[in-house]
Amino acid sequence: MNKVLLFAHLKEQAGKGKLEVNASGKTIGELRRILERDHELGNLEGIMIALNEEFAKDDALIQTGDEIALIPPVSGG
Amino acid sequence: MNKVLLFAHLKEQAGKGKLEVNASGKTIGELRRILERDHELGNLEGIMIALNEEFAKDDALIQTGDEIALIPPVSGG
Amino acid sequence: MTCEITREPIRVDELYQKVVRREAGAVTLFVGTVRELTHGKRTLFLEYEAYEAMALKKLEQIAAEMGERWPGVQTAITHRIGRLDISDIAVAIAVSSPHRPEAYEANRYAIERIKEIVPIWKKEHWEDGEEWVGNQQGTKEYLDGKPGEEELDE
Amino acid sequence: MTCEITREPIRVDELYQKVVRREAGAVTLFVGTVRELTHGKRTLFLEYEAYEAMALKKLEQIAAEMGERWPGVQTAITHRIGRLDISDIAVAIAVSSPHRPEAYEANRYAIERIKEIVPIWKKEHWEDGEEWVGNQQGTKEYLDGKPGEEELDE
Repeated sequence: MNKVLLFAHLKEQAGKGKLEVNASGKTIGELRRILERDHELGNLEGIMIALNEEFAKDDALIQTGDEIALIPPVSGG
Repeated sequence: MNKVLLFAHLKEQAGKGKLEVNASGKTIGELRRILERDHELGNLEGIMIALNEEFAKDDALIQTGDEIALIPPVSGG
Repeated sequence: MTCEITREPIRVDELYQKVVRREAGAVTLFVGTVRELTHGKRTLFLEYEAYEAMALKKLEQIAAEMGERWPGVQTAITHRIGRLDISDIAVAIAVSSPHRPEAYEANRYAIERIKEIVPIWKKEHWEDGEEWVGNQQGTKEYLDGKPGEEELDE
Repeated sequence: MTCEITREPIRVDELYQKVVRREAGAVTLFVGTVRELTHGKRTLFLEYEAYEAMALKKLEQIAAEMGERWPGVQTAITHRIGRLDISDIAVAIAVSSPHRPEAYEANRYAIERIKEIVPIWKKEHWEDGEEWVGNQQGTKEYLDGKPGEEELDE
Protein backbone atom coordinates (compact mmCIF):
# COMPACT_ATOMS: atom_id res chain seq x y z
CA MET A 1 0.00 0.00 0.00
CA ASN A 2 0.93 3.63 -0.49
CA LYS A 3 0.02 6.75 1.40
CA VAL A 4 -1.26 9.56 -0.80
CA LEU A 5 -1.10 12.86 1.08
CA LEU A 6 -3.62 15.60 0.32
CA PHE A 7 -3.32 19.32 1.00
CA ALA A 8 -5.24 22.56 0.67
CA HIS A 9 -8.50 22.30 -1.30
CA LEU A 10 -7.91 18.62 -2.14
CA LYS A 11 -7.76 17.78 1.55
CA GLU A 12 -11.00 19.65 2.17
CA GLN A 13 -12.68 18.06 -0.83
CA ALA A 14 -11.72 14.56 0.29
CA GLY A 15 -12.55 15.33 3.91
CA LYS A 16 -9.21 13.82 4.94
CA GLY A 17 -5.50 14.43 4.59
CA LYS A 18 -4.51 11.00 3.42
CA LEU A 19 -5.67 8.20 1.11
CA GLU A 20 -4.45 4.61 1.12
CA VAL A 21 -3.94 3.35 -2.43
CA ASN A 22 -2.18 0.27 -3.74
CA ALA A 23 -0.02 1.89 -6.40
CA SER A 24 2.98 -0.41 -6.26
CA GLY A 25 4.24 -1.19 -9.77
CA LYS A 26 2.22 1.61 -11.34
CA THR A 27 3.52 4.84 -12.78
CA ILE A 28 2.68 8.29 -11.51
CA GLY A 29 0.62 8.83 -14.68
CA GLU A 30 -1.39 5.69 -14.06
CA LEU A 31 -1.95 6.65 -10.43
CA ARG A 32 -3.21 10.05 -11.54
CA ARG A 33 -5.90 8.41 -13.69
CA ILE A 34 -6.87 6.00 -10.89
CA LEU A 35 -7.24 8.87 -8.44
CA GLU A 36 -9.38 10.83 -10.89
CA ARG A 37 -11.61 7.81 -11.52
CA ASP A 38 -12.02 6.30 -8.05
CA HIS A 39 -11.75 9.25 -5.66
CA GLU A 40 -13.70 12.45 -5.19
CA LEU A 41 -10.86 14.70 -6.19
CA GLY A 42 -12.13 16.16 -9.44
CA ASN A 43 -9.87 16.81 -12.39
CA LEU A 44 -6.23 16.57 -11.36
CA GLU A 45 -4.91 18.58 -14.28
CA GLY A 46 -2.49 21.19 -12.97
CA ILE A 47 -1.84 19.14 -9.83
CA MET A 48 1.74 17.92 -9.52
CA ILE A 49 2.58 14.66 -7.83
CA ALA A 50 5.45 14.18 -5.42
CA LEU A 51 7.10 10.82 -4.84
CA ASN A 52 9.01 10.57 -1.57
CA GLU A 53 9.09 14.34 -1.15
CA GLU A 54 10.34 15.06 -4.66
CA PHE A 55 8.41 16.19 -7.75
CA ALA A 56 7.90 13.17 -10.03
CA LYS A 57 7.27 12.90 -13.75
CA ASP A 58 4.38 10.86 -15.15
CA ASP A 59 6.63 7.94 -16.09
CA ALA A 60 8.17 7.51 -12.63
CA LEU A 61 7.51 4.07 -11.16
CA ILE A 62 5.93 3.71 -7.70
CA GLN A 63 7.24 1.09 -5.31
CA THR A 64 5.72 -0.42 -2.16
CA GLY A 65 5.84 2.02 0.73
CA ASP A 66 6.61 5.06 -1.40
CA GLU A 67 5.02 8.21 -0.04
CA ILE A 68 2.97 10.08 -2.60
CA ALA A 69 1.57 13.59 -2.32
CA LEU A 70 -0.72 15.65 -4.53
CA ILE A 71 0.68 19.16 -4.90
CA PRO A 72 -1.82 21.81 -6.03
CA PRO A 73 -0.36 25.07 -7.37
CA VAL A 74 1.64 26.43 -4.46
CA SER A 75 0.93 29.79 -2.88
CA GLY A 76 3.50 30.23 -0.14
CA GLY A 77 5.71 33.24 0.37
CA MET B 1 32.36 86.29 7.80
CA ASN B 2 31.51 82.79 6.74
CA LYS B 3 32.17 79.45 8.35
CA VAL B 4 33.78 76.90 6.03
CA LEU B 5 33.37 73.40 7.45
CA LEU B 6 35.98 70.76 6.75
CA PHE B 7 35.62 66.99 6.91
CA ALA B 8 37.61 63.79 6.49
CA HIS B 9 41.10 64.26 5.06
CA LEU B 10 40.62 68.02 4.60
CA LYS B 11 39.91 68.39 8.30
CA GLU B 12 43.05 66.43 9.18
CA GLN B 13 45.14 68.37 6.68
CA ALA B 14 43.98 71.71 8.07
CA GLY B 15 44.25 70.49 11.64
CA LYS B 16 40.79 71.90 12.34
CA GLY B 17 37.18 71.38 11.36
CA LYS B 18 36.35 74.95 10.49
CA LEU B 19 37.83 77.99 8.75
CA GLU B 20 36.60 81.54 8.98
CA VAL B 21 36.64 83.26 5.60
CA ASN B 22 35.08 86.47 4.43
CA ALA B 23 33.36 85.23 1.28
CA SER B 24 30.35 87.53 1.26
CA GLY B 25 29.65 88.73 -2.28
CA LYS B 26 31.90 86.13 -3.84
CA THR B 27 30.85 83.11 -5.86
CA ILE B 28 31.53 79.51 -4.90
CA GLY B 29 34.06 79.33 -7.75
CA GLU B 30 35.91 82.40 -6.46
CA LEU B 31 35.93 80.98 -2.95
CA ARG B 32 37.36 77.73 -4.27
CA ARG B 33 40.34 79.59 -5.74
CA ILE B 34 40.85 81.63 -2.55
CA LEU B 35 40.88 78.48 -0.45
CA GLU B 36 43.37 76.81 -2.75
CA ARG B 37 45.64 79.86 -2.67
CA ASP B 38 45.49 80.92 0.98
CA HIS B 39 44.90 77.70 2.90
CA GLU B 40 46.77 74.46 3.27
CA LEU B 41 44.12 72.37 1.59
CA GLY B 42 45.88 71.30 -1.58
CA ASN B 43 44.10 71.05 -4.90
CA LEU B 44 40.34 71.18 -4.42
CA GLU B 45 39.49 69.57 -7.75
CA GLY B 46 36.93 66.83 -7.13
CA ILE B 47 35.79 68.50 -3.91
CA MET B 48 32.22 69.71 -4.00
CA ILE B 49 31.11 72.75 -2.07
CA ALA B 50 27.89 72.97 -0.10
CA LEU B 51 26.16 76.25 0.64
CA ASN B 52 23.78 76.14 3.58
CA GLU B 53 23.64 72.31 3.51
CA GLU B 54 22.95 72.06 -0.21
CA PHE B 55 25.34 71.29 -3.08
CA ALA B 56 26.18 74.55 -4.86
CA LYS B 57 27.38 75.28 -8.35
CA ASP B 58 30.43 77.44 -9.04
CA ASP B 59 28.32 80.48 -9.95
CA ALA B 60 26.27 80.49 -6.74
CA LEU B 61 26.66 83.74 -4.78
CA ILE B 62 27.68 83.65 -1.12
CA GLN B 63 26.02 85.99 1.37
CA THR B 64 27.01 87.08 4.85
CA GLY B 65 26.49 84.31 7.36
CA ASP B 66 26.05 81.55 4.80
CA GLU B 67 27.44 78.23 5.99
CA ILE B 68 29.88 76.69 3.55
CA ALA B 69 31.26 73.14 3.62
CA LEU B 70 33.86 71.34 1.54
CA ILE B 71 32.57 67.91 0.54
CA PRO B 72 35.22 65.39 -0.53
CA PRO B 73 34.01 62.34 -2.47
CA VAL B 74 31.59 60.63 -0.09
CA SER B 75 32.08 57.09 1.18
CA GLY B 76 29.13 56.36 3.41
CA GLY B 77 26.90 53.31 3.21
CA MET C 1 19.51 25.58 10.87
CA THR C 2 19.50 27.41 7.57
CA CYS C 3 15.84 26.87 6.66
CA GLU C 4 12.84 26.40 8.85
CA ILE C 5 9.09 25.87 8.80
CA THR C 6 7.59 27.20 12.01
CA ARG C 7 4.26 27.80 13.71
CA GLU C 8 5.71 30.57 15.88
CA PRO C 9 6.02 34.27 15.02
CA ILE C 10 9.08 34.99 12.88
CA ARG C 11 11.60 37.43 14.34
CA VAL C 12 13.47 39.50 11.75
CA ASP C 13 16.49 39.94 13.97
CA GLU C 14 16.87 36.20 14.42
CA LEU C 15 17.13 35.71 10.65
CA TYR C 16 19.65 38.53 10.46
CA GLN C 17 21.81 36.92 13.14
CA LYS C 18 21.86 33.65 11.22
CA VAL C 19 23.71 35.10 8.25
CA VAL C 20 25.83 38.01 9.51
CA ARG C 21 29.57 37.21 9.56
CA ARG C 22 32.99 38.86 9.31
CA GLU C 23 33.30 38.24 5.56
CA ALA C 24 29.95 39.90 4.82
CA GLY C 25 29.59 43.56 3.95
CA ALA C 26 25.94 43.34 2.92
CA VAL C 27 22.87 41.62 4.30
CA THR C 28 19.49 41.80 2.59
CA LEU C 29 16.26 40.71 4.20
CA PHE C 30 12.93 40.12 2.55
CA VAL C 31 9.94 39.98 4.84
CA GLY C 32 6.61 38.90 3.42
CA THR C 33 3.73 40.11 5.57
CA VAL C 34 -0.01 39.56 5.49
CA ARG C 35 -1.45 42.48 3.55
CA GLU C 36 -4.91 43.68 4.41
CA LEU C 37 -6.07 44.52 0.88
CA THR C 38 -5.64 42.39 -2.24
CA HIS C 39 -7.39 43.55 -5.41
CA GLY C 40 -9.45 45.84 -3.17
CA LYS C 41 -10.74 42.96 -1.05
CA ARG C 42 -10.23 43.01 2.71
CA THR C 43 -8.44 39.99 4.13
CA LEU C 44 -9.40 39.03 7.70
CA PHE C 45 -6.64 36.48 8.18
CA LEU C 46 -4.69 33.83 6.29
CA GLU C 47 -4.13 30.18 6.94
CA TYR C 48 -0.94 28.57 5.66
CA GLU C 49 -0.55 24.83 5.26
CA ALA C 50 2.59 22.96 4.23
CA TYR C 51 3.75 19.54 3.19
CA GLU C 52 6.32 20.17 5.86
CA ALA C 53 9.03 17.60 5.17
CA MET C 54 9.09 18.39 1.46
CA ALA C 55 8.77 22.15 1.98
CA LEU C 56 11.83 22.12 4.18
CA LYS C 57 13.75 20.12 1.58
CA LYS C 58 12.75 22.58 -1.12
CA LEU C 59 13.82 25.57 0.97
CA GLU C 60 17.19 23.91 1.50
CA GLN C 61 17.38 23.22 -2.22
CA ILE C 62 16.79 26.91 -2.97
CA ALA C 63 19.52 27.91 -0.52
CA ALA C 64 21.87 25.45 -2.25
CA GLU C 65 20.96 26.80 -5.70
CA MET C 66 21.77 30.30 -4.47
CA GLY C 67 25.18 29.16 -3.23
CA GLU C 68 25.92 27.77 -6.68
CA ARG C 69 24.75 30.81 -8.60
CA TRP C 70 26.28 33.34 -6.23
CA PRO C 71 29.27 31.75 -4.51
CA GLY C 72 29.92 33.49 -1.24
CA VAL C 73 26.32 34.16 -0.28
CA GLN C 74 24.88 32.66 2.87
CA THR C 75 21.13 32.21 3.22
CA ALA C 76 18.50 31.68 5.91
CA ILE C 77 14.81 31.20 5.14
CA THR C 78 11.93 30.75 7.56
CA HIS C 79 8.32 30.23 6.53
CA ARG C 80 5.51 30.32 9.03
CA ILE C 81 2.38 28.17 8.79
CA GLY C 82 -0.93 28.15 10.63
CA ARG C 83 -3.19 31.15 11.15
CA LEU C 84 -1.65 34.54 10.41
CA ASP C 85 -3.23 37.92 11.07
CA ILE C 86 -2.70 41.18 9.18
CA SER C 87 0.97 42.30 9.30
CA ASP C 88 2.16 38.95 10.64
CA ILE C 89 5.29 37.70 8.90
CA ALA C 90 4.66 34.75 6.59
CA VAL C 91 8.17 34.38 5.26
CA ALA C 92 11.57 35.93 5.91
CA ILE C 93 14.67 35.53 3.77
CA ALA C 94 18.12 36.71 4.88
CA VAL C 95 21.11 36.73 2.54
CA SER C 96 24.62 37.87 3.40
CA SER C 97 27.47 38.35 0.97
CA PRO C 98 30.73 40.26 0.70
CA HIS C 99 29.22 42.78 -1.75
CA ARG C 100 25.73 44.10 -2.18
CA PRO C 101 24.68 43.22 -5.75
CA GLU C 102 24.61 39.48 -5.01
CA ALA C 103 22.83 40.07 -1.72
CA TYR C 104 19.95 41.77 -3.55
CA GLU C 105 19.86 39.42 -6.53
CA ALA C 106 20.08 36.20 -4.56
CA ASN C 107 17.41 37.36 -2.15
CA ARG C 108 15.00 38.14 -4.95
CA TYR C 109 15.74 34.79 -6.55
CA ALA C 110 14.82 33.08 -3.28
CA ILE C 111 11.33 34.56 -3.02
CA GLU C 112 10.55 33.90 -6.70
CA ARG C 113 11.67 30.30 -6.28
CA ILE C 114 9.67 29.84 -3.09
CA LYS C 115 6.57 30.87 -4.98
CA GLU C 116 7.32 28.22 -7.61
CA ILE C 117 8.48 25.05 -5.92
CA VAL C 118 7.82 25.02 -2.19
CA PRO C 119 4.70 23.04 -1.22
CA ILE C 120 3.00 25.62 0.95
CA TRP C 121 -0.54 26.87 0.40
CA LYS C 122 -2.46 29.79 1.74
CA LYS C 123 -6.16 30.15 2.34
CA GLU C 124 -7.62 33.64 2.24
CA HIS C 125 -10.35 34.40 4.73
CA TRP C 126 -12.60 37.33 3.88
CA GLU C 127 -15.76 38.58 5.53
CA ASP C 128 -17.86 36.86 2.89
CA GLY C 129 -15.92 33.68 2.27
CA GLU C 130 -12.66 31.81 2.06
CA GLU C 131 -10.54 30.25 -0.66
CA TRP C 132 -7.31 28.34 -1.17
CA VAL C 133 -5.08 30.41 -3.40
CA GLY C 134 -3.11 28.85 -6.22
CA ASN C 135 -0.38 30.59 -8.14
CA GLN C 136 -1.38 31.82 -11.55
CA GLN C 137 0.78 29.58 -13.68
CA GLY C 138 0.91 26.34 -11.77
CA THR C 139 3.74 24.95 -9.68
CA LYS C 140 6.94 24.67 -11.66
CA GLU C 141 9.52 22.08 -11.17
CA TYR C 142 12.50 23.74 -12.84
CA LEU C 143 14.76 20.79 -12.21
CA ASP C 144 17.69 22.86 -13.34
CA GLY C 145 16.35 26.21 -14.47
CA LYS C 146 15.74 29.58 -12.99
CA PRO C 147 12.41 31.30 -12.45
CA GLY C 148 11.10 33.35 -15.34
CA GLU C 149 10.50 37.05 -15.28
CA GLU C 150 6.75 36.69 -15.69
CA GLU C 151 5.99 36.34 -12.01
CA LEU C 152 7.68 39.37 -10.61
CA ASP C 153 4.40 40.98 -9.65
CA GLU C 154 2.62 39.29 -6.75
CA MET D 1 11.60 59.83 12.35
CA THR D 2 12.13 58.38 8.92
CA CYS D 3 15.86 59.01 8.63
CA GLU D 4 18.50 59.17 11.28
CA ILE D 5 22.21 59.68 11.87
CA THR D 6 23.23 57.95 15.07
CA ARG D 7 26.26 57.10 17.17
CA GLU D 8 24.51 54.11 18.73
CA PRO D 9 24.39 50.53 17.39
CA ILE D 10 21.68 50.09 14.76
CA ARG D 11 18.99 47.54 15.52
CA VAL D 12 17.54 45.82 12.45
CA ASP D 13 14.24 45.13 14.12
CA GLU D 14 13.76 48.79 14.96
CA LEU D 15 14.07 49.75 11.28
CA TYR D 16 11.63 47.00 10.37
CA GLN D 17 9.08 48.29 12.88
CA LYS D 18 9.28 51.77 11.38
CA VAL D 19 7.91 50.70 8.00
CA VAL D 20 5.65 47.68 8.57
CA ARG D 21 1.93 48.51 8.15
CA ARG D 22 -1.38 46.94 7.19
CA GLU D 23 -1.12 48.01 3.53
CA ALA D 24 2.30 46.40 3.12
CA GLY D 25 2.84 42.88 1.87
CA ALA D 26 6.59 43.18 1.45
CA VAL D 27 9.39 44.71 3.47
CA THR D 28 12.99 44.72 2.29
CA LEU D 29 15.94 45.57 4.48
CA PHE D 30 19.46 46.33 3.43
CA VAL D 31 22.07 46.16 6.14
CA GLY D 32 25.59 47.36 5.37
CA THR D 33 28.11 45.87 7.78
CA VAL D 34 31.82 46.39 8.32
CA ARG D 35 33.57 43.70 6.28
CA GLU D 36 36.87 42.39 7.52
CA LEU D 37 38.54 41.98 4.12
CA THR D 38 38.58 44.48 1.25
CA HIS D 39 40.79 43.69 -1.73
CA GLY D 40 42.52 41.13 0.49
CA LYS D 41 43.46 43.70 3.12
CA ARG D 42 42.38 43.20 6.73
CA THR D 43 40.36 46.05 8.23
CA LEU D 44 40.76 46.55 11.99
CA PHE D 45 37.94 49.05 12.35
CA LEU D 46 36.28 51.93 10.53
CA GLU D 47 35.60 55.47 11.52
CA TYR D 48 32.63 57.28 9.99
CA GLU D 49 32.27 61.04 9.99
CA ALA D 50 29.31 63.04 8.71
CA TYR D 51 28.27 66.58 7.95
CA GLU D 52 25.35 65.66 10.11
CA ALA D 53 22.76 68.30 9.33
CA MET D 54 23.25 67.97 5.58
CA ALA D 55 23.53 64.18 5.69
CA LEU D 56 20.17 63.96 7.38
CA LYS D 57 18.65 66.31 4.80
CA LYS D 58 20.08 64.17 1.99
CA LEU D 59 18.71 60.96 3.50
CA GLU D 60 15.30 62.58 3.73
CA GLN D 61 15.67 63.73 0.12
CA ILE D 62 16.39 60.15 -0.95
CA ALA D 63 13.33 58.88 0.92
CA ALA D 64 11.25 61.55 -0.84
CA GLU D 65 12.68 60.61 -4.25
CA MET D 66 11.71 57.01 -3.59
CA GLY D 67 8.16 58.00 -2.75
CA GLU D 68 7.94 59.82 -6.08
CA ARG D 69 9.40 57.01 -8.16
CA TRP D 70 7.54 54.23 -6.38
CA PRO D 71 4.33 55.65 -4.94
CA GLY D 72 3.20 53.51 -2.05
CA VAL D 73 6.62 52.69 -0.64
CA GLN D 74 7.55 53.79 2.85
CA THR D 75 11.19 54.18 3.82
CA ALA D 76 13.39 54.35 6.91
CA ILE D 77 17.14 54.88 6.77
CA THR D 78 19.63 55.01 9.62
CA HIS D 79 23.35 55.61 9.22
CA ARG D 80 25.76 55.21 12.09
CA ILE D 81 28.88 57.33 12.58
CA GLY D 82 31.86 57.09 14.91
CA ARG D 83 34.03 54.02 15.41
CA LEU D 84 32.64 50.75 14.01
CA ASP D 85 34.12 47.31 14.48
CA ILE D 86 33.93 44.31 12.15
CA SER D 87 30.29 43.22 11.58
CA ASP D 88 28.89 46.39 13.12
CA ILE D 89 26.05 47.88 11.11
CA ALA D 90 27.00 51.09 9.29
CA VAL D 91 23.72 51.64 7.49
CA ALA D 92 20.27 50.05 7.43
CA ILE D 93 17.51 50.75 4.92
CA ALA D 94 13.96 49.47 5.34
CA VAL D 95 11.35 49.76 2.60
CA SER D 96 7.77 48.56 2.78
CA SER D 97 5.32 48.39 -0.10
CA PRO D 98 2.15 46.56 -1.07
CA HIS D 99 4.05 44.34 -3.56
CA ARG D 100 7.58 43.05 -3.61
CA PRO D 101 9.15 44.35 -6.86
CA GLU D 102 9.07 47.97 -5.67
CA ALA D 103 10.34 46.97 -2.25
CA TYR D 104 13.47 45.48 -3.82
CA GLU D 105 13.99 48.18 -6.44
CA ALA D 106 13.44 51.13 -4.15
CA ASN D 107 15.72 49.65 -1.52
CA ARG D 108 18.53 49.20 -4.00
CA TYR D 109 18.02 52.73 -5.26
CA ALA D 110 18.43 54.02 -1.72
CA ILE D 111 21.84 52.50 -1.12
CA GLU D 112 23.19 53.59 -4.51
CA ARG D 113 21.96 57.10 -3.85
CA ILE D 114 23.46 57.18 -0.35
CA LYS D 115 26.83 56.35 -1.85
CA GLU D 116 26.46 59.29 -4.24
CA ILE D 117 25.03 62.25 -2.38
CA VAL D 118 25.12 61.84 1.39
CA PRO D 119 28.05 63.67 3.04
CA ILE D 120 29.42 60.80 5.11
CA TRP D 121 33.01 59.60 4.96
CA LYS D 122 34.74 56.51 6.22
CA LYS D 123 38.30 56.05 7.31
CA GLU D 124 39.80 52.58 7.02
CA HIS D 125 42.12 51.50 9.80
CA TRP D 126 44.50 48.66 8.94
CA GLU D 127 47.41 47.22 10.89
CA ASP D 128 49.86 49.22 8.81
CA GLY D 129 48.01 52.47 8.28
CA GLU D 130 44.80 54.37 7.83
CA GLU D 131 43.08 56.28 5.05
CA TRP D 132 39.98 58.27 4.29
CA VAL D 133 38.11 56.50 1.51
CA GLY D 134 36.56 58.42 -1.37
CA ASN D 135 34.20 56.96 -3.87
CA GLN D 136 35.70 56.16 -7.23
CA GLN D 137 33.88 58.66 -9.37
CA GLY D 138 33.43 61.65 -7.10
CA THR D 139 30.30 62.76 -5.32
CA LYS D 140 27.45 63.33 -7.70
CA GLU D 141 24.80 65.87 -7.31
CA TYR D 142 22.16 64.47 -9.63
CA LEU D 143 19.81 67.33 -9.04
CA ASP D 144 17.07 65.46 -10.84
CA GLY D 145 18.57 62.23 -12.10
CA LYS D 146 19.01 58.69 -10.92
CA PRO D 147 22.22 56.90 -10.08
CA GLY D 148 23.98 55.23 -12.97
CA GLU D 149 24.59 51.51 -13.27
CA GLU D 150 28.34 51.91 -13.07
CA GLU D 151 28.53 51.83 -9.31
CA LEU D 152 26.67 48.66 -8.54
CA ASP D 153 29.78 46.92 -7.29
CA GLU D 154 31.05 48.21 -3.97
